[in-house]
Amino acid sequence: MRNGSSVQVRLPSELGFEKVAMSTAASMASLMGFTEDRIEDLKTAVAEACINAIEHGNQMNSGLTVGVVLSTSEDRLEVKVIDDGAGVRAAPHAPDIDRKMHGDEDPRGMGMFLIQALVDEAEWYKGPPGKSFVRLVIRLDKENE
Amino acid sequence: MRNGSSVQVRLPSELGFEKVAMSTAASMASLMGFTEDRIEDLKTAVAEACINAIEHGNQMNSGLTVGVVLSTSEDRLEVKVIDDGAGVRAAPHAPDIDRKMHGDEDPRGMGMFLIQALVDEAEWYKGPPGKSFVRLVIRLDKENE
Amino acid sequence: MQTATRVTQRTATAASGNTVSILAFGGDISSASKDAVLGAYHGLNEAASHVLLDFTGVDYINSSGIAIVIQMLLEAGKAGTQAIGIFGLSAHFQKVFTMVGINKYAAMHKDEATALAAV
Amino acid sequence: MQTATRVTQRTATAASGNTVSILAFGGDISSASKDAVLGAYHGLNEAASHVLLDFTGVDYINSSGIAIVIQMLLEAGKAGTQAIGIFGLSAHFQKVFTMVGINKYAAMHKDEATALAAV
Ligand SMILES: Nc1ncnc2c1ncn2[C@@H]1O[C@H](COP(=O)(O)OP(=O)(O)O)[C@@H](O)[C@H]1O
Ligand SMILES: Nc1ncnc2c1ncn2[C@@H]1O[C@H](COP(=O)(O)OP(=O)(O)O)[C@@H](O)[C@H]1O
Repeated sequence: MRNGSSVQVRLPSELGFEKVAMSTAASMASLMGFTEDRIEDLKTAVAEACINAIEHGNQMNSGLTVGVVLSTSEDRLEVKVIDDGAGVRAAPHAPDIDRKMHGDEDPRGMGMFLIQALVDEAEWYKGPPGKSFVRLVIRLDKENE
Repeated sequence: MRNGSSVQVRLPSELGFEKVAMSTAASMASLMGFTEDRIEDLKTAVAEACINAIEHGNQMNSGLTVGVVLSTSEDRLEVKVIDDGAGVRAAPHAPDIDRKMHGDEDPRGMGMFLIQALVDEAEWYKGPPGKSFVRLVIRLDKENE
Repeated sequence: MQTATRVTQRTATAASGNTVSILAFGGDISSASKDAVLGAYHGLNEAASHVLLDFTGVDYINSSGIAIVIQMLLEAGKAGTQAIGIFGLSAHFQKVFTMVGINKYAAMHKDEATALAAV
Repeated sequence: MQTATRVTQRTATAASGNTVSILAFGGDISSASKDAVLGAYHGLNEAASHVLLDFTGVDYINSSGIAIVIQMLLEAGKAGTQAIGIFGLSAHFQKVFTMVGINKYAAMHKDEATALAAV
Protein backbone atom coordinates (compact mmCIF):
# COMPACT_ATOMS: atom_id res chain seq x y z
CA MET A 1 0.00 0.00 0.00
CA ARG A 2 1.40 3.36 -0.94
CA ASN A 3 2.08 5.72 1.90
CA GLY A 4 -0.58 8.42 1.93
CA SER A 5 -3.19 6.57 -0.12
CA SER A 6 -6.58 7.91 0.75
CA VAL A 7 -10.20 6.91 0.23
CA GLN A 8 -13.03 9.43 0.28
CA VAL A 9 -16.66 8.70 0.99
CA ARG A 10 -19.74 10.96 0.80
CA LEU A 11 -22.81 9.89 2.75
CA PRO A 12 -26.35 11.29 2.78
CA SER A 13 -27.33 13.05 6.03
CA GLU A 14 -29.59 10.20 6.99
CA LEU A 15 -29.25 8.02 10.08
CA GLY A 16 -28.25 4.48 9.20
CA PHE A 17 -25.63 5.49 6.63
CA GLU A 18 -23.05 5.60 9.41
CA LYS A 19 -22.99 1.82 8.94
CA VAL A 20 -21.65 2.24 5.40
CA ALA A 21 -18.81 4.38 6.78
CA MET A 22 -18.14 1.73 9.45
CA SER A 23 -17.73 -0.95 6.76
CA THR A 24 -15.49 1.20 4.62
CA ALA A 25 -13.28 2.09 7.58
CA ALA A 26 -13.17 -1.53 8.78
CA SER A 27 -12.09 -2.68 5.35
CA MET A 28 -9.26 -0.10 5.17
CA ALA A 29 -8.08 -1.01 8.67
CA SER A 30 -8.18 -4.70 7.86
CA LEU A 31 -6.06 -4.17 4.72
CA MET A 32 -3.56 -2.27 6.87
CA GLY A 33 -3.30 -5.22 9.25
CA PHE A 34 -5.10 -3.90 12.34
CA THR A 35 -6.45 -6.56 14.73
CA GLU A 36 -10.17 -7.31 15.05
CA ASP A 37 -10.26 -5.54 18.44
CA ARG A 38 -8.86 -2.30 17.10
CA ILE A 39 -11.17 -2.50 14.09
CA GLU A 40 -14.18 -2.77 16.44
CA ASP A 41 -12.94 0.31 18.32
CA LEU A 42 -12.55 2.22 15.05
CA LYS A 43 -15.98 1.15 13.79
CA THR A 44 -17.74 2.47 16.89
CA ALA A 45 -15.76 5.74 16.81
CA VAL A 46 -16.48 6.29 13.10
CA ALA A 47 -20.18 5.48 13.61
CA GLU A 48 -20.49 7.99 16.47
CA ALA A 49 -18.66 10.68 14.48
CA CYS A 50 -20.94 10.15 11.47
CA ILE A 51 -24.09 10.17 13.62
CA ASN A 52 -23.00 13.51 15.14
CA ALA A 53 -22.25 14.92 11.68
CA ILE A 54 -25.68 13.80 10.43
CA GLU A 55 -27.67 14.87 13.52
CA HIS A 56 -25.88 17.90 14.91
CA GLY A 57 -23.62 19.14 12.10
CA ASN A 58 -25.97 18.75 9.14
CA GLN A 59 -29.16 18.60 11.24
CA MET A 60 -30.55 15.81 9.05
CA ASN A 61 -30.76 18.20 6.09
CA SER A 62 -31.08 15.90 3.09
CA GLY A 63 -29.43 18.51 0.86
CA LEU A 64 -26.14 18.14 2.75
CA THR A 65 -23.67 15.27 2.72
CA VAL A 66 -21.19 13.99 5.28
CA GLY A 67 -17.60 13.57 4.08
CA VAL A 68 -15.38 10.78 5.37
CA VAL A 69 -11.72 10.85 4.36
CA LEU A 70 -9.60 7.83 5.27
CA SER A 71 -5.85 8.32 4.90
CA THR A 72 -3.25 5.63 5.41
CA SER A 73 0.37 5.93 6.28
CA GLU A 74 2.87 3.33 7.36
CA ASP A 75 1.83 3.15 10.98
CA ARG A 76 -1.54 4.91 11.24
CA LEU A 77 -4.99 5.26 9.79
CA GLU A 78 -6.52 8.74 10.01
CA VAL A 79 -10.24 9.31 9.52
CA LYS A 80 -11.77 12.76 9.11
CA VAL A 81 -15.54 13.11 9.38
CA ILE A 82 -16.61 16.43 7.88
CA ASP A 83 -19.97 18.21 8.09
CA ASP A 84 -21.56 21.53 7.15
CA GLY A 85 -22.21 22.71 10.68
CA ALA A 86 -20.35 25.16 12.88
CA GLY A 87 -18.47 22.39 14.70
CA VAL A 88 -17.88 21.79 18.38
CA ARG A 89 -15.26 23.33 20.58
CA ALA A 90 -16.27 21.75 23.91
CA ALA A 91 -14.12 18.79 24.87
CA PRO A 92 -15.90 15.48 25.35
CA HIS A 93 -16.84 14.81 28.97
CA ALA A 94 -17.03 11.40 30.59
CA PRO A 95 -20.61 10.33 31.27
CA ASP A 96 -21.53 10.24 34.98
CA ILE A 97 -23.60 7.10 35.27
CA ASP A 98 -24.77 7.96 38.79
CA ARG A 99 -26.14 11.30 37.65
CA LYS A 100 -27.74 9.66 34.62
CA MET A 101 -29.35 7.03 36.85
CA HIS A 102 -30.81 9.74 39.04
CA GLY A 103 -32.15 11.72 36.12
CA ASP A 104 -29.70 14.59 36.80
CA GLU A 105 -27.93 14.13 33.45
CA ASP A 106 -29.34 13.39 29.98
CA PRO A 107 -29.03 9.64 29.35
CA ARG A 108 -27.52 10.60 25.96
CA GLY A 109 -24.31 12.58 25.43
CA MET A 110 -21.83 9.69 25.29
CA GLY A 111 -20.77 9.82 21.63
CA MET A 112 -17.80 12.19 21.86
CA PHE A 113 -16.63 10.47 25.03
CA LEU A 114 -16.66 7.06 23.33
CA ILE A 115 -14.85 8.40 20.28
CA GLN A 116 -12.07 9.82 22.42
CA ALA A 117 -11.87 6.71 24.60
CA LEU A 118 -11.69 4.26 21.69
CA VAL A 119 -9.12 5.80 19.32
CA ASP A 120 -5.52 6.94 19.83
CA GLU A 121 -6.17 10.55 18.80
CA ALA A 122 -9.42 12.49 18.50
CA GLU A 123 -9.63 16.20 17.77
CA TRP A 124 -12.58 18.38 16.87
CA TYR A 125 -12.08 21.32 14.53
CA LYS A 126 -14.51 24.23 14.14
CA GLY A 127 -14.32 25.46 10.58
CA PRO A 128 -16.22 27.63 8.13
CA PRO A 129 -19.44 25.95 6.90
CA GLY A 130 -18.64 22.63 5.26
CA LYS A 131 -15.28 22.50 6.97
CA SER A 132 -15.97 21.43 10.52
CA PHE A 133 -14.60 18.01 11.24
CA VAL A 134 -13.42 15.51 13.78
CA ARG A 135 -10.10 13.81 13.11
CA LEU A 136 -9.53 10.31 14.48
CA VAL A 137 -6.33 8.30 14.40
CA ILE A 138 -5.57 4.68 15.21
CA ARG A 139 -1.94 3.60 15.27
CA LEU A 140 -0.55 0.18 14.41
CA ASP A 141 2.12 0.40 17.12
CA LYS A 142 -0.56 0.79 19.77
CA GLU A 143 -1.98 -2.65 18.96
CA ASN A 144 -0.61 -4.35 22.06
CA GLU A 145 -1.20 -1.74 24.69
CA MET B 1 -34.09 4.74 3.56
CA ARG B 2 -34.98 7.63 1.29
CA ASN B 3 -35.51 6.74 -2.32
CA GLY B 4 -32.54 7.90 -4.33
CA SER B 5 -30.08 8.16 -1.46
CA SER B 6 -26.58 7.79 -2.82
CA VAL B 7 -23.12 7.14 -1.45
CA GLN B 8 -19.98 8.17 -3.33
CA VAL B 9 -16.54 6.69 -2.90
CA ARG B 10 -13.18 7.72 -4.39
CA LEU B 11 -10.42 5.12 -4.46
CA PRO B 12 -6.74 5.42 -5.37
CA SER B 13 -5.75 3.67 -8.62
CA GLU B 14 -3.97 0.95 -6.72
CA LEU B 15 -4.82 -2.74 -6.79
CA GLY B 16 -6.23 -3.95 -3.47
CA PHE B 17 -8.49 -0.92 -2.97
CA GLU B 18 -11.23 -2.76 -4.86
CA LYS B 19 -11.75 -4.53 -1.52
CA VAL B 20 -12.78 -1.25 0.11
CA ALA B 21 -15.40 -0.76 -2.62
CA MET B 22 -16.59 -4.35 -2.07
CA SER B 23 -17.18 -3.65 1.63
CA THR B 24 -18.96 -0.39 0.97
CA ALA B 25 -21.24 -1.98 -1.62
CA ALA B 26 -21.90 -5.01 0.60
CA SER B 27 -22.88 -2.74 3.45
CA MET B 28 -25.33 -0.74 1.28
CA ALA B 29 -26.86 -3.94 -0.11
CA SER B 30 -27.19 -5.39 3.36
CA LEU B 31 -29.00 -2.27 4.62
CA MET B 32 -31.37 -2.61 1.65
CA GLY B 33 -32.18 -6.18 2.65
CA PHE B 34 -30.44 -8.17 -0.11
CA THR B 35 -29.64 -11.79 0.75
CA GLU B 36 -26.08 -12.97 1.42
CA ASP B 37 -25.98 -14.73 -1.98
CA ARG B 38 -26.83 -11.60 -3.93
CA ILE B 39 -24.38 -9.60 -1.84
CA GLU B 40 -21.60 -12.04 -2.79
CA ASP B 41 -22.53 -11.64 -6.47
CA LEU B 42 -22.44 -7.86 -6.13
CA LYS B 43 -19.11 -7.90 -4.29
CA THR B 44 -17.40 -9.89 -7.05
CA ALA B 45 -18.93 -7.70 -9.78
CA VAL B 46 -17.88 -4.49 -8.01
CA ALA B 47 -14.37 -5.85 -7.41
CA GLU B 48 -13.91 -6.77 -11.08
CA ALA B 49 -15.24 -3.39 -12.21
CA CYS B 50 -12.84 -1.55 -9.88
CA ILE B 51 -9.87 -3.70 -10.94
CA ASN B 52 -10.62 -2.88 -14.59
CA ALA B 53 -10.94 0.83 -13.77
CA ILE B 54 -7.61 0.74 -11.90
CA GLU B 55 -5.69 -1.40 -14.43
CA HIS B 56 -7.17 -0.56 -17.82
CA GLY B 57 -9.04 2.72 -17.35
CA ASN B 58 -6.56 4.58 -15.13
CA GLN B 59 -3.58 2.38 -16.03
CA MET B 60 -2.43 2.37 -12.41
CA ASN B 61 -1.70 6.11 -12.60
CA SER B 62 -1.48 7.18 -8.97
CA GLY B 63 -2.60 10.69 -9.90
CA LEU B 64 -6.02 9.38 -10.93
CA THR B 65 -8.85 8.09 -8.75
CA VAL B 66 -11.65 5.62 -9.37
CA GLY B 67 -15.18 6.83 -8.57
CA VAL B 68 -17.82 4.50 -7.22
CA VAL B 69 -21.38 5.84 -6.94
CA LEU B 70 -23.94 3.66 -5.18
CA SER B 71 -27.57 4.74 -5.62
CA THR B 72 -30.51 3.14 -3.91
CA SER B 73 -34.12 3.07 -4.92
CA GLU B 74 -37.01 1.06 -3.60
CA ASP B 75 -36.25 -2.13 -5.50
CA ARG B 76 -32.72 -1.79 -6.83
CA LEU B 77 -29.14 -0.85 -6.05
CA GLU B 78 -27.19 0.75 -8.88
CA VAL B 79 -23.39 0.98 -8.80
CA LYS B 80 -21.41 3.08 -11.26
CA VAL B 81 -17.64 2.57 -11.43
CA ILE B 82 -16.03 5.53 -13.17
CA ASP B 83 -12.48 5.93 -14.51
CA ASP B 84 -10.40 8.38 -16.54
CA GLY B 85 -9.84 6.10 -19.53
CA ALA B 86 -11.52 5.97 -22.90
CA GLY B 87 -13.87 3.18 -21.85
CA VAL B 88 -14.79 -0.09 -23.55
CA ARG B 89 -17.32 -0.64 -26.26
CA ALA B 90 -16.75 -4.36 -26.85
CA ALA B 91 -19.34 -6.55 -25.17
CA PRO B 92 -18.06 -9.06 -22.65
CA HIS B 93 -17.46 -12.50 -24.16
CA ALA B 94 -17.85 -15.78 -22.32
CA PRO B 95 -14.50 -17.43 -21.59
CA ASP B 96 -13.84 -20.59 -23.62
CA ILE B 97 -12.23 -22.89 -21.10
CA ASP B 98 -11.21 -25.42 -23.77
CA ARG B 99 -9.33 -22.77 -25.73
CA LYS B 100 -7.79 -21.47 -22.50
CA MET B 101 -6.69 -25.00 -21.57
CA HIS B 102 -5.03 -25.44 -24.96
CA GLY B 103 -3.23 -22.12 -24.76
CA ASP B 104 -5.33 -20.69 -27.62
CA GLU B 105 -6.91 -18.00 -25.42
CA ASP B 106 -5.38 -15.81 -22.71
CA PRO B 107 -6.14 -17.39 -19.32
CA ARG B 108 -7.27 -13.90 -18.23
CA GLY B 109 -10.13 -11.90 -19.75
CA MET B 110 -12.96 -13.11 -17.50
CA GLY B 111 -13.74 -9.93 -15.55
CA MET B 112 -16.37 -8.37 -17.80
CA PHE B 113 -17.98 -11.77 -18.34
CA LEU B 114 -18.30 -12.34 -14.59
CA ILE B 115 -19.69 -8.87 -14.02
CA GLN B 116 -22.40 -9.42 -16.60
CA ALA B 117 -23.16 -12.93 -15.37
CA LEU B 118 -23.47 -11.94 -11.71
CA VAL B 119 -25.64 -8.81 -11.77
CA ASP B 120 -29.08 -8.09 -13.22
CA GLU B 121 -27.89 -5.30 -15.52
CA ALA B 122 -24.39 -4.35 -16.68
CA GLU B 123 -23.65 -1.69 -19.24
CA TRP B 124 -20.36 -0.09 -20.29
CA TYR B 125 -20.31 3.54 -21.34
CA LYS B 126 -17.49 5.19 -23.28
CA GLY B 127 -17.27 8.80 -22.23
CA PRO B 128 -14.92 11.75 -22.43
CA PRO B 129 -11.88 11.38 -20.11
CA GLY B 130 -13.03 10.94 -16.54
CA LYS B 131 -16.45 9.94 -17.67
CA SER B 132 -16.19 6.32 -18.81
CA PHE B 133 -18.03 3.97 -16.55
CA VAL B 134 -19.71 0.65 -16.09
CA ARG B 135 -23.17 0.67 -14.55
CA LEU B 136 -24.30 -2.36 -12.56
CA VAL B 137 -27.74 -3.02 -11.10
CA ILE B 138 -29.04 -5.65 -8.70
CA ARG B 139 -32.78 -5.84 -8.11
CA LEU B 140 -34.53 -6.91 -4.94
CA ASP B 141 -37.32 -8.65 -6.86
CA LYS B 142 -34.80 -10.93 -8.54
CA GLU B 143 -33.82 -12.43 -5.19
CA ASN B 144 -35.57 -15.72 -5.71
CA GLU B 145 -34.77 -16.44 -9.32
CA MET C 1 -31.85 3.26 6.32
CA GLN C 2 -32.18 2.36 10.02
CA THR C 3 -32.93 -1.28 10.67
CA ALA C 4 -35.85 -2.31 12.86
CA THR C 5 -35.36 -3.44 16.45
CA ARG C 6 -36.82 -6.83 17.26
CA VAL C 7 -37.77 -7.73 20.82
CA THR C 8 -39.10 -11.07 22.02
CA GLN C 9 -39.95 -11.94 25.58
CA ARG C 10 -39.54 -15.31 27.26
CA THR C 11 -39.18 -16.64 30.80
CA ALA C 12 -36.62 -19.03 32.24
CA THR C 13 -35.87 -20.51 35.63
CA ALA C 14 -32.63 -19.48 37.31
CA ALA C 15 -30.32 -21.79 39.28
CA SER C 16 -31.83 -20.21 42.41
CA GLY C 17 -35.30 -21.33 41.36
CA ASN C 18 -36.36 -17.75 40.61
CA THR C 19 -38.40 -17.06 37.50
CA VAL C 20 -36.56 -14.71 35.18
CA SER C 21 -38.05 -12.58 32.39
CA ILE C 22 -35.74 -12.39 29.39
CA LEU C 23 -36.03 -9.63 26.81
CA ALA C 24 -34.16 -10.75 23.71
CA PHE C 25 -33.20 -7.96 21.30
CA GLY C 26 -32.38 -8.30 17.64
CA GLY C 27 -31.50 -6.00 14.73
CA ASP C 28 -30.30 -2.52 15.65
CA ILE C 29 -30.38 -0.70 18.99
CA SER C 30 -30.26 2.96 17.99
CA SER C 31 -32.21 6.20 18.46
CA ALA C 32 -35.09 4.59 16.54
CA SER C 33 -35.38 1.78 19.14
CA LYS C 34 -36.93 3.75 22.01
CA ASP C 35 -40.52 2.54 21.60
CA ALA C 36 -39.52 -1.06 20.88
CA VAL C 37 -37.15 -1.35 23.83
CA LEU C 38 -39.03 0.66 26.48
CA GLY C 39 -42.38 -0.68 25.25
CA ALA C 40 -41.20 -4.27 25.73
CA TYR C 41 -39.89 -3.37 29.16
CA HIS C 42 -43.18 -1.72 30.19
CA GLY C 43 -45.02 -4.79 28.95
CA LEU C 44 -43.32 -7.04 31.48
CA ASN C 45 -45.37 -8.29 34.36
CA GLU C 46 -44.78 -5.89 37.24
CA ALA C 47 -44.16 -8.86 39.48
CA ALA C 48 -41.10 -9.79 37.41
CA SER C 49 -38.34 -9.19 39.91
CA HIS C 50 -35.52 -10.57 37.78
CA VAL C 51 -35.00 -9.33 34.23
CA LEU C 52 -32.25 -10.31 31.78
CA LEU C 53 -31.51 -8.39 28.61
CA ASP C 54 -30.25 -10.70 25.84
CA PHE C 55 -28.12 -8.90 23.21
CA THR C 56 -27.01 -12.06 21.36
CA GLY C 57 -29.07 -11.25 18.27
CA VAL C 58 -28.13 -7.58 18.07
CA ASP C 59 -26.20 -6.54 14.94
CA TYR C 60 -25.46 -2.94 15.83
CA ILE C 61 -25.63 -0.72 18.93
CA ASN C 62 -24.72 2.96 19.09
CA SER C 63 -24.57 5.50 21.89
CA SER C 64 -28.21 6.55 21.39
CA GLY C 65 -29.18 2.91 21.81
CA ILE C 66 -27.06 2.64 24.95
CA ALA C 67 -28.89 5.73 26.27
CA ILE C 68 -32.18 3.85 25.92
CA VAL C 69 -30.76 0.94 27.93
CA ILE C 70 -29.71 3.45 30.62
CA GLN C 71 -33.22 4.88 30.63
CA MET C 72 -34.62 1.39 31.20
CA LEU C 73 -32.18 0.86 34.08
CA LEU C 74 -33.23 4.22 35.52
CA GLU C 75 -36.90 3.17 35.48
CA ALA C 76 -36.03 -0.19 37.04
CA GLY C 77 -34.02 1.61 39.71
CA LYS C 78 -36.99 3.87 40.49
CA ALA C 79 -39.29 0.87 40.86
CA GLY C 80 -36.62 -0.36 43.23
CA THR C 81 -37.66 -3.95 43.05
CA GLN C 82 -36.01 -5.22 39.89
CA ALA C 83 -32.55 -6.67 39.34
CA ILE C 84 -31.49 -6.33 35.71
CA GLY C 85 -28.73 -8.37 34.13
CA ILE C 86 -27.22 -8.27 30.67
CA PHE C 87 -25.75 -11.04 28.49
CA GLY C 88 -24.80 -11.79 24.89
CA LEU C 89 -22.73 -8.65 24.27
CA SER C 90 -19.55 -9.02 22.18
CA ALA C 91 -16.27 -8.41 24.00
CA HIS C 92 -16.16 -4.99 22.31
CA PHE C 93 -19.59 -3.95 23.59
CA GLN C 94 -18.92 -5.35 27.06
CA LYS C 95 -15.98 -2.93 27.07
CA VAL C 96 -18.12 -0.04 25.79
CA PHE C 97 -20.89 -0.69 28.34
CA THR C 98 -18.25 -0.75 31.07
CA MET C 99 -16.67 2.49 29.80
CA VAL C 100 -19.96 4.33 30.28
CA GLY C 101 -20.51 2.70 33.70
CA ILE C 102 -23.52 0.50 33.01
CA ASN C 103 -21.85 -2.37 34.88
CA LYS C 104 -22.46 -0.39 38.12
CA TYR C 105 -26.22 -0.82 37.65
CA ALA C 106 -26.58 -4.09 35.72
CA ALA C 107 -24.56 -7.28 36.13
CA MET C 108 -22.94 -8.27 32.84
CA HIS C 109 -22.65 -11.96 31.94
CA LYS C 110 -21.11 -13.77 29.00
CA ASP C 111 -24.09 -15.89 28.02
CA GLU C 112 -27.50 -17.06 29.16
CA ALA C 113 -26.22 -20.02 31.19
CA THR C 114 -23.84 -17.84 33.17
CA ALA C 115 -26.54 -15.22 33.67
CA LEU C 116 -29.10 -17.76 34.92
CA ALA C 117 -26.54 -19.29 37.27
CA ALA C 118 -25.94 -15.87 38.84
CA VAL C 119 -29.55 -14.73 39.41
CA MET D 1 -2.69 -2.78 -0.55
CA GLN D 2 -2.69 -6.33 -1.94
CA THR D 3 -2.46 -9.03 0.68
CA ALA D 4 0.13 -11.79 0.42
CA THR D 5 -0.75 -15.27 -0.79
CA ARG D 6 0.18 -18.07 1.58
CA VAL D 7 0.77 -21.60 0.31
CA THR D 8 1.55 -24.67 2.39
CA GLN D 9 2.03 -28.17 1.07
CA ARG D 10 1.04 -31.39 2.79
CA THR D 11 0.27 -34.98 1.78
CA ALA D 12 -2.69 -37.16 2.70
CA THR D 13 -3.86 -40.66 1.88
CA ALA D 14 -7.04 -40.98 -0.16
CA ALA D 15 -9.76 -43.57 0.38
CA SER D 16 -8.29 -45.42 -2.61
CA GLY D 17 -4.95 -45.69 -0.85
CA ASN D 18 -3.35 -43.18 -3.23
CA THR D 19 -1.04 -40.54 -1.83
CA VAL D 20 -2.37 -37.06 -2.52
CA SER D 21 -0.42 -33.79 -2.50
CA ILE D 22 -2.47 -30.95 -1.07
CA LEU D 23 -1.63 -27.31 -1.77
CA ALA D 24 -3.43 -25.19 0.81
CA PHE D 25 -3.81 -21.53 -0.11
CA GLY D 26 -4.43 -18.63 2.25
CA GLY D 27 -4.78 -14.86 2.02
CA ASP D 28 -5.56 -13.42 -1.42
CA ILE D 29 -5.49 -15.10 -4.83
CA SER D 30 -5.04 -12.17 -7.21
CA SER D 31 -2.71 -10.97 -9.97
CA ALA D 32 0.05 -10.74 -7.36
CA SER D 33 -0.21 -14.48 -6.57
CA LYS D 34 1.39 -15.89 -9.73
CA ASP D 35 4.79 -16.74 -8.27
CA ALA D 36 3.38 -18.08 -5.01
CA VAL D 37 0.79 -20.32 -6.67
CA LEU D 38 2.74 -21.58 -9.70
CA GLY D 39 5.95 -21.78 -7.67
CA ALA D 40 4.28 -24.08 -5.14
CA TYR D 41 2.87 -26.18 -7.95
CA HIS D 42 6.28 -26.49 -9.64
CA GLY D 43 7.76 -27.50 -6.32
CA LEU D 44 5.59 -30.60 -6.09
CA ASN D 45 7.28 -33.94 -6.60
CA GLU D 46 6.80 -34.82 -10.27
CA ALA D 47 5.64 -38.25 -9.21
CA ALA D 48 2.62 -36.67 -7.47
CA SER D 49 -0.20 -37.97 -9.63
CA HIS D 50 -3.04 -36.65 -7.45
CA VAL D 51 -3.14 -33.01 -6.42
CA LEU D 52 -5.80 -31.22 -4.39
CA LEU D 53 -6.06 -27.44 -4.13
CA ASP D 54 -7.42 -26.34 -0.75
CA PHE D 55 -9.09 -22.91 -0.81
CA THR D 56 -10.48 -23.07 2.74
CA GLY D 57 -8.12 -20.38 4.03
CA VAL D 58 -8.55 -17.99 1.11
CA ASP D 59 -10.10 -14.61 1.98
CA TYR D 60 -10.40 -13.17 -1.51
CA ILE D 61 -10.18 -14.43 -5.11
CA ASN D 62 -10.58 -12.32 -8.23
CA SER D 63 -10.58 -13.13 -11.94
CA SER D 64 -6.81 -12.61 -12.25
CA GLY D 65 -6.37 -15.17 -9.48
CA ILE D 66 -8.71 -17.58 -11.23
CA ALA D 67 -6.59 -17.13 -14.38
CA ILE D 68 -3.56 -18.35 -12.42
CA VAL D 69 -5.50 -21.45 -11.36
CA ILE D 70 -6.37 -22.05 -15.02
CA GLN D 71 -2.71 -21.73 -15.93
CA MET D 72 -1.84 -24.37 -13.35
CA LEU D 73 -4.51 -26.69 -14.77
CA LEU D 74 -3.14 -26.07 -18.27
CA GLU D 75 0.35 -27.13 -17.14
CA ALA D 76 -1.06 -30.17 -15.39
CA GLY D 77 -2.99 -31.05 -18.55
CA LYS D 78 0.20 -30.80 -20.62
CA ALA D 79 2.05 -33.12 -18.24
CA GLY D 80 -0.91 -35.39 -18.83
CA THR D 81 -0.35 -37.43 -15.72
CA GLN D 82 -1.95 -35.37 -12.99
CA ALA D 83 -5.54 -35.29 -11.74
CA ILE D 84 -6.28 -32.02 -9.96
CA GLY D 85 -9.19 -31.52 -7.56
CA ILE D 86 -10.42 -28.46 -5.72
CA PHE D 87 -12.09 -28.09 -2.32
CA GLY D 88 -12.88 -25.48 0.30
CA LEU D 89 -14.47 -22.89 -1.99
CA SER D 90 -17.51 -20.99 -0.69
CA ALA D 91 -20.81 -21.67 -2.48
CA HIS D 92 -20.33 -18.34 -4.27
CA PHE D 93 -16.90 -19.23 -5.62
CA GLN D 94 -17.99 -22.75 -6.56
CA LYS D 95 -20.56 -20.98 -8.73
CA VAL D 96 -17.97 -18.58 -10.16
CA PHE D 97 -15.49 -21.39 -10.94
CA THR D 98 -18.31 -23.29 -12.67
CA MET D 99 -19.35 -20.18 -14.65
CA VAL D 100 -15.88 -19.97 -16.20
CA GLY D 101 -15.78 -23.73 -16.85
CA ILE D 102 -13.05 -24.84 -14.44
CA ASN D 103 -15.21 -27.77 -13.33
CA LYS D 104 -14.57 -29.35 -16.77
CA TYR D 105 -10.87 -29.71 -15.90
CA ALA D 106 -10.84 -30.07 -12.12
CA ALA D 107 -13.29 -31.94 -9.92
CA MET D 108 -14.79 -29.63 -7.30
CA HIS D 109 -15.51 -30.98 -3.81
CA LYS D 110 -17.08 -29.43 -0.75
CA ASP D 111 -14.34 -30.25 1.74
CA GLU D 112 -11.20 -32.31 2.27
CA ALA D 113 -13.02 -35.47 3.40
CA THR D 114 -15.22 -35.52 0.30
CA ALA D 115 -12.25 -34.79 -1.92
CA LEU D 116 -10.13 -37.58 -0.42
CA ALA D 117 -13.03 -40.02 -0.74
CA ALA D 118 -13.27 -39.26 -4.45
CA VAL D 119 -9.59 -39.56 -5.46
N1 LIG E 1 -20.50 17.37 14.42
C1 LIG E 1 -21.06 18.16 15.35
N2 LIG E 1 -21.52 19.40 15.02
C2 LIG E 1 -22.10 20.20 15.93
N3 LIG E 1 -22.26 19.86 17.23
C3 LIG E 1 -21.83 18.64 17.63
C4 LIG E 1 -21.21 17.74 16.73
N4 LIG E 1 -20.88 16.62 17.42
C5 LIG E 1 -21.28 16.81 18.68
N5 LIG E 1 -21.85 18.04 18.83
C6 LIG E 1 -22.41 18.63 20.09
O1 LIG E 1 -21.84 17.96 21.20
C7 LIG E 1 -22.89 17.36 21.99
C8 LIG E 1 -22.40 16.03 22.57
O2 LIG E 1 -22.27 15.07 21.55
P1 LIG E 1 -22.20 13.53 21.91
O3 LIG E 1 -21.25 13.36 23.04
O4 LIG E 1 -21.87 12.77 20.68
O5 LIG E 1 -23.64 13.16 22.44
P2 LIG E 1 -25.10 13.24 21.75
O6 LIG E 1 -24.89 13.25 20.28
O7 LIG E 1 -25.78 12.01 22.25
O8 LIG E 1 -25.72 14.50 22.27
C9 LIG E 1 -24.07 17.22 21.04
O9 LIG E 1 -25.30 17.16 21.73
C10 LIG E 1 -23.92 18.46 20.17
O10 LIG E 1 -24.44 19.58 20.83
N1 LIG F 1 -12.53 0.24 -17.48
C1 LIG F 1 -11.94 -0.13 -18.63
N2 LIG F 1 -11.30 0.77 -19.41
C2 LIG F 1 -10.69 0.42 -20.56
N3 LIG F 1 -10.65 -0.85 -21.02
C3 LIG F 1 -11.26 -1.81 -20.31
C4 LIG F 1 -11.94 -1.51 -19.09
N4 LIG F 1 -12.47 -2.67 -18.62
C5 LIG F 1 -12.13 -3.64 -19.48
N5 LIG F 1 -11.41 -3.14 -20.51
C6 LIG F 1 -10.86 -3.88 -21.68
O1 LIG F 1 -11.58 -5.09 -21.82
C7 LIG F 1 -10.68 -6.19 -21.71
C8 LIG F 1 -11.36 -7.37 -21.02
O2 LIG F 1 -11.58 -7.07 -19.65
P1 LIG F 1 -11.86 -8.23 -18.63
O3 LIG F 1 -12.89 -9.12 -19.22
O4 LIG F 1 -12.20 -7.63 -17.33
O5 LIG F 1 -10.52 -9.07 -18.53
P2 LIG F 1 -9.02 -8.66 -18.09
O6 LIG F 1 -9.12 -7.43 -17.27
O7 LIG F 1 -8.54 -9.86 -17.33
O8 LIG F 1 -8.27 -8.45 -19.37
C9 LIG F 1 -9.46 -5.68 -20.96
O9 LIG F 1 -8.30 -6.42 -21.24
C10 LIG F 1 -9.40 -4.25 -21.48
O10 LIG F 1 -8.78 -4.20 -22.72
